[in-house]
Amino acid sequence: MKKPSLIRNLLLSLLIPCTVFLVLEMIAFAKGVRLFANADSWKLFFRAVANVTLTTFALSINLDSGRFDFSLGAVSMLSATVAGTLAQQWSIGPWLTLIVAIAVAALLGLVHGGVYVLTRIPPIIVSLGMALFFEGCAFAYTGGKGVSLVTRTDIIGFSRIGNYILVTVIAVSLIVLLFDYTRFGADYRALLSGQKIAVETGIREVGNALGCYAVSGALMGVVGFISLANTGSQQMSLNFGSIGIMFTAFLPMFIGGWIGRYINKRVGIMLGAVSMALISLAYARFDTASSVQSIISALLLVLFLIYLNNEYAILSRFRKKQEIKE
Amino acid sequence: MGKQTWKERIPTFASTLGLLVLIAAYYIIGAIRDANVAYGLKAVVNQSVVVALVATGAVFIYTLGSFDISLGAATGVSALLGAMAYNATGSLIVMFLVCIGVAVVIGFINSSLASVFNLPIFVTTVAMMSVLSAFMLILIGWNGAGDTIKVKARDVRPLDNIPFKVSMLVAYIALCWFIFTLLPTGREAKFIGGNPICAKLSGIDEKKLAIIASLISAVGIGLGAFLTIVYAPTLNKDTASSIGMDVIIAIVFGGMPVSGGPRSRILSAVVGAFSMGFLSQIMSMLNLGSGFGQMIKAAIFLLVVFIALGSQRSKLLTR
Amino acid sequence: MEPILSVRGMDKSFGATIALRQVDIDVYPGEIRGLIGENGSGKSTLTSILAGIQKADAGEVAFHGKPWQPVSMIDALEHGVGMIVQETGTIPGISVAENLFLGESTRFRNRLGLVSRKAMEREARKALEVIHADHIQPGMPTAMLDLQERKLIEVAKVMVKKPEILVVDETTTALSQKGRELLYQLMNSLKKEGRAVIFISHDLDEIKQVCDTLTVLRDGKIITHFTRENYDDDAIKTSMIGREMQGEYYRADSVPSWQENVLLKADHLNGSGLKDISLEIRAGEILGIGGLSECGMHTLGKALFGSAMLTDGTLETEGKVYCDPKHATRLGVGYVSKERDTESLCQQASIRDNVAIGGLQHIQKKHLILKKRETEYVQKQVDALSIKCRHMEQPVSAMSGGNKQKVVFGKWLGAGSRVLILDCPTRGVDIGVKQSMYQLITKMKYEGKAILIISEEMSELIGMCDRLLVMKDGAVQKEFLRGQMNEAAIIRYMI
Amino acid sequence: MKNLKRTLSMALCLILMLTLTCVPAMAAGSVKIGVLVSDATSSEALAFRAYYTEYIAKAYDVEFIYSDELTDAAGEKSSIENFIVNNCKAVISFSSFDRPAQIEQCDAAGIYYAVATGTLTDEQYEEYKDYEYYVGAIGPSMDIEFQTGYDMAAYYIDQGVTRFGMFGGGVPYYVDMHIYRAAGMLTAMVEKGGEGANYKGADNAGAIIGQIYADGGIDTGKIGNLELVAYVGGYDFNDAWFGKLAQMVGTEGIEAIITVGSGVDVLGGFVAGSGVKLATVDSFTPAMGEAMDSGILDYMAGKFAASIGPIFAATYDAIQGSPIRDSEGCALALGQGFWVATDSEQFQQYSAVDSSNTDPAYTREILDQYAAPGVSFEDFAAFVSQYSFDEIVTLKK
Repeated sequence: MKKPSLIRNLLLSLLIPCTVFLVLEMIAFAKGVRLFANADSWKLFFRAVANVTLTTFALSINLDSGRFDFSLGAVSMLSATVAGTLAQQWSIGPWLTLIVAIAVAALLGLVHGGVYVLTRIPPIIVSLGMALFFEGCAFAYTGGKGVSLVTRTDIIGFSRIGNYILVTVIAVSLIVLLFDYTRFGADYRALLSGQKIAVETGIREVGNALGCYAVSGALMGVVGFISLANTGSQQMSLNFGSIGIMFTAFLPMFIGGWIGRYINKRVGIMLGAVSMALISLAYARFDTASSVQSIISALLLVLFLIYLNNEYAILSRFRKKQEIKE
Repeated sequence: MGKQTWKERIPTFASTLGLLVLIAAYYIIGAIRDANVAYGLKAVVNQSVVVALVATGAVFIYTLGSFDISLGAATGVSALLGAMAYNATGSLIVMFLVCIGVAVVIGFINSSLASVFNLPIFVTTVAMMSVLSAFMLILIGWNGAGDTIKVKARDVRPLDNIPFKVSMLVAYIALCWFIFTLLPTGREAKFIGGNPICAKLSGIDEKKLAIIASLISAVGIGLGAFLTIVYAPTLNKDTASSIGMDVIIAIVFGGMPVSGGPRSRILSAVVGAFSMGFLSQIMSMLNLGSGFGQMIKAAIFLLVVFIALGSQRSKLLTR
Repeated sequence: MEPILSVRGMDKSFGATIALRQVDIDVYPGEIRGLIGENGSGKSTLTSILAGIQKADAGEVAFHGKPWQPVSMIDALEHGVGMIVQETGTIPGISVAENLFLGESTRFRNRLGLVSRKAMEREARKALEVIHADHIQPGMPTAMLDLQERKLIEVAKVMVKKPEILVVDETTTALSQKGRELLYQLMNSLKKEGRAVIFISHDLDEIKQVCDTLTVLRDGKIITHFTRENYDDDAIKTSMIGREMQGEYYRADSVPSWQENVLLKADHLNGSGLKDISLEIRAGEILGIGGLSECGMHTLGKALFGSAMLTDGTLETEGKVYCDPKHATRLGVGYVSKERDTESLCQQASIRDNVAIGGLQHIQKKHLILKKRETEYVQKQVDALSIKCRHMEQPVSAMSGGNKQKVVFGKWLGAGSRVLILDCPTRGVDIGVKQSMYQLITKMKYEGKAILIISEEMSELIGMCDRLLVMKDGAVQKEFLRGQMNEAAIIRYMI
Repeated sequence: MKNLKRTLSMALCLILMLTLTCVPAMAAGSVKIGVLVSDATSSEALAFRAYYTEYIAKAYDVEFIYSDELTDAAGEKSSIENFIVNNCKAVISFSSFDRPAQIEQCDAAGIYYAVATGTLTDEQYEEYKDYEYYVGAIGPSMDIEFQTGYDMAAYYIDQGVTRFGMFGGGVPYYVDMHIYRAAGMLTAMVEKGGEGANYKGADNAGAIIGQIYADGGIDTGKIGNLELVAYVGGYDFNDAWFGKLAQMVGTEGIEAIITVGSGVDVLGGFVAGSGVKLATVDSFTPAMGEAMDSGILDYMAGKFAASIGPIFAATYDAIQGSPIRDSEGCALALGQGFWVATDSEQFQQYSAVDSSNTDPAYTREILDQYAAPGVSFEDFAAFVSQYSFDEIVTLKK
């Protein structure tokens, strides 16, 4: 077997984000708008990269193992709520608040995982129940008020490009390390495609699943904190109002999976998130109405999936055409 | 040859038992709280009938092992277009047909997209959901009468009664039950849900069934949309939006595995929808406040599923 | 001589089913011990307890005189008992090296506490060299390897630990002749080093050839032992099934026979690894397809049912063309897959559902499926095939392999299939049931059905077929007629 | 083990049910009033809720049963059904998807119905004013909403601000209240924008309102010598939307951002430290106070929490058998406006009166004069009309 060259892999990995960028730049040029006009654009871009990357990690960690998680949004909301309230009460700074958010979210993930492991209810159902439960908790905890930290300039000051990059880089590196270079990761990947064999060999599935939920939770804690610091407030939602965030992670997850053939999968997810962030930026720069946004995003998702699921057929047809030409 | 023992049948009845427990709790709490329990029964029917209709149809989709999250938005779009059709023509029959027709078209797009392009149906419906929700907003904009699309209340009021709704529900359930148990469709659907490869190798046409299932469920959506207008003739961008999640919960509550397959039952949907109806009556009588109320609702939901799961626990974690 | 391992009074049950009762067994250094018995007799249960996959309910196990209580497979392997399992024991989504050291990644921690892939792959290369399988790249994703190579990984994984006792559970069915020889070689080297092997197989010839002693299990109990000197086919079979075998095992006659009319005709099938295959099966004919497991014969089975991706070729039955399983079924073609559990049955569904699904159009009366008619229909198959069950609502997942296969047969027979494509129909089926299946197949032949048997068991093909096609690399190499078939000649065309 | 699990879960289920039945049993007995809410989380909604459940409920021995956060007319109808099941004597509504349906449903069930925010349209009022169980409406009419927006914009134009940003909240969802506030803002800009100023050709209130309804949004651009430089609407809460908000704050030369509501919640983080002035319609909560102290919030129009006291009094009267009707026997239709705070001191003053759960703006002593049999319509109307801060302070004395 010939080993594909590194350069080819790199080029293919960058294909999607670069194409997205070029297309958007062209539209921007046609519209007479600049995509990256000022510091705010950059900030939006990097915040979206951080948010989407982390959310997609959080989703895919469990989804890859066949565990649907509707509770991601609720975890992010509840952890931000608790962390924000404590930040107010204890007057702690942004980094400490971030750590509190991560800790709370990881704990929530553990609770979620614990319920799943103890009851053995199918994960998708557990996650529905937990989403409702966490939403209820957040509401009850603040009496529905949510958190308002708009006057806490230190916490709002966290919203800086440098911090976003830092958070993204740390998260990507930690996740790569955890899933590709530790026992936990090795066990995780073994359980992923060979659950029965792995368990029989002596890999502890329960511990691994709990770990996954905790990590997924922790990531959502960061996402929650980023949004809290961004607006200075955390609004409450009930009756599955929080699940929307999960849907934003599908497209980057699939893109990440595709890029993952050529480069580390987690880096692929980050590149998928970069593509999504560019699209978000474009929506903001072009002042796209939200209903148009949702239609475009949905179409992109469906089109990419059509390509992904019919790649073989599409490519072979393409090749045939080329052969005929030649 | 022997018969099934009682023990083996427990999982089949657990959810029905859950419904009975909830009804009992409803009467007990109602008595303590001095509530108008008789009126409450009417309220339960009024509030559960739409979910029951949509969920009953959705059982076909869930049986196949698919997962449709766009049901609520589909109901919403059908209702909006139905209402607009009524306002244009003044005919309830046109409204009824438009509701069903729109749902059928949406169902057809959904299922053919998924089966022609081999897409994972869940993600397809996620995309469909956002398109449909956006479309609702666009429809309201086109309609151009503020934030709502209205049908004159007195025009639909004659239909807003329990006998009409219940007979519609019963008729639809009977139809679904007929297709599910007396025609090959149901058997084949269960088989696909249980083992798609084996189903294919047993000569079952998966794509055809996916389309049939979404068409049957589209009829449920259409009826649900029609009754939504009848119940509350002022529609807005969030009309029926909660139905998507309610349907999932109802089906699970009714004791059907979300993964579908051989243990699927048509009646799960009604049992689940009415369980939810009684649960929400209980919650409202307890007046616990939104946060605590929702927490307890979630706990009861998980508890019922846990008990209904019976002995189906294995060494490996469920996926 | 001190035994390496001795088991006393072992019990194990799964719910109401008793898998092992009061089993006593000793394994001595330098022996290759065959374990034989019908499906569900407890062979795999016994060995899986020894290898740490599950725990016994009662009884004592001593390993070199010390209590033996492994918590997992890896723990057992670490302490001297390694097992190569019957099913696939490798995980497709991870690399070869990761499979070799599954659950032991901590061994390769570097100074930073991270798992070093390089170190792991280096070790993996060494392990593969031990079993002379160094053509396998340790860094490769396992999913890219074929079945045989994957099995070799399992062998390497166990062998690198130099186990005191090696358990081989029906591994050889997945291996080619070359692979088998390699495995026998390894087993013999263990034997020479004073270690022991427990060898499980359904293939009586193989087990007699390989093992020094044979232990027969039946219904979870040890029935008897044989030593090489007193091996006797009939005695072994009798002790396995607990009664004397009645009637013929394979077909009695030795002349090819068939009727005039062609029931299945395939023309120039190409694609999915098949190379221009044409064949015809006539009514009342049993056509065999033999070859190594990767020769394309299993694909051919699928292709003849219309479920393989072909670039070329036509299929017809009784003059009617079909191209997919749906049409095939409708025209009376049935297909029994090699992968019974994943492709032939819906595990959670009941016997009733699994049998009835094939014949819904027969059960229908005025388009309706009535429970009474369905019950009658299923009951007929249950009786005809003597499927063992308490009632037809029982899920098939809890049934034994042979019984499951009967359910699959019931599905197609009930549906009135005239052409049956049977891919390894007796795979993992014990001798008693096997015999009744052979009798059934023979009966179907005389009823005028066209039968295709794809099999990796030479004796089965020779014993049953009117005509045998030998395949290699996706193409038919040679045709043999009944009466002319001889094992050596056939093998020559296979490799 | 398995049996244990099952018994355990059964037992758990039972215990849960029992506790559920016992806890609230103690609260039964008092008069129950159902409250419909379409917003359960905004600070205004929470302040209202606190006033009812923590002050009024104790003072008058009534129990308020709140609906879930409603999103459509079907939800309103279901909630009223639930109130009827609970034997509520009246419904106070903060939800306006389908007011006529609510009135008719309550009237048919024989329970009193009152509107606590907004008012009916004129046609609606004509139709329902005679309904026996329709108590009436007290709250800002659309005119008052319009005026609130107008005043906000005018305040800045008078200060010499020329470049505005606007946050439209529910405008893209056609929320009437928000459209009227936004229209008020634009009208102020048109009127004060000098010669020939217009918004997309519209130069009067009616035309502007029509234009917004037609567009489902608001366009940026010059309005005479003033300019609307940026506009964001909706509540998407996604990256693009937050991006648009940040972009608006960062728009070159922007001086003030006027919002139809939730300004601090959605924009506070971006405005902090930017020097852009932020004006909003919200309520007098501590969080808003801090925002005002720190200079993030510059102008706030708000309903005080106790502003829903009079509608309670009227409803309570009706339940007691003596509804307040005007001289022609019609239901109430009274307007009530906002308090406006433009500096921290003023805000604190308002907030001190407003946020107390023991001594709110309308205390029991004040309400008792009106929540009693035989109150005349004129007295009551006069009482409601004295809603300004100074008037209430006088009243309290």
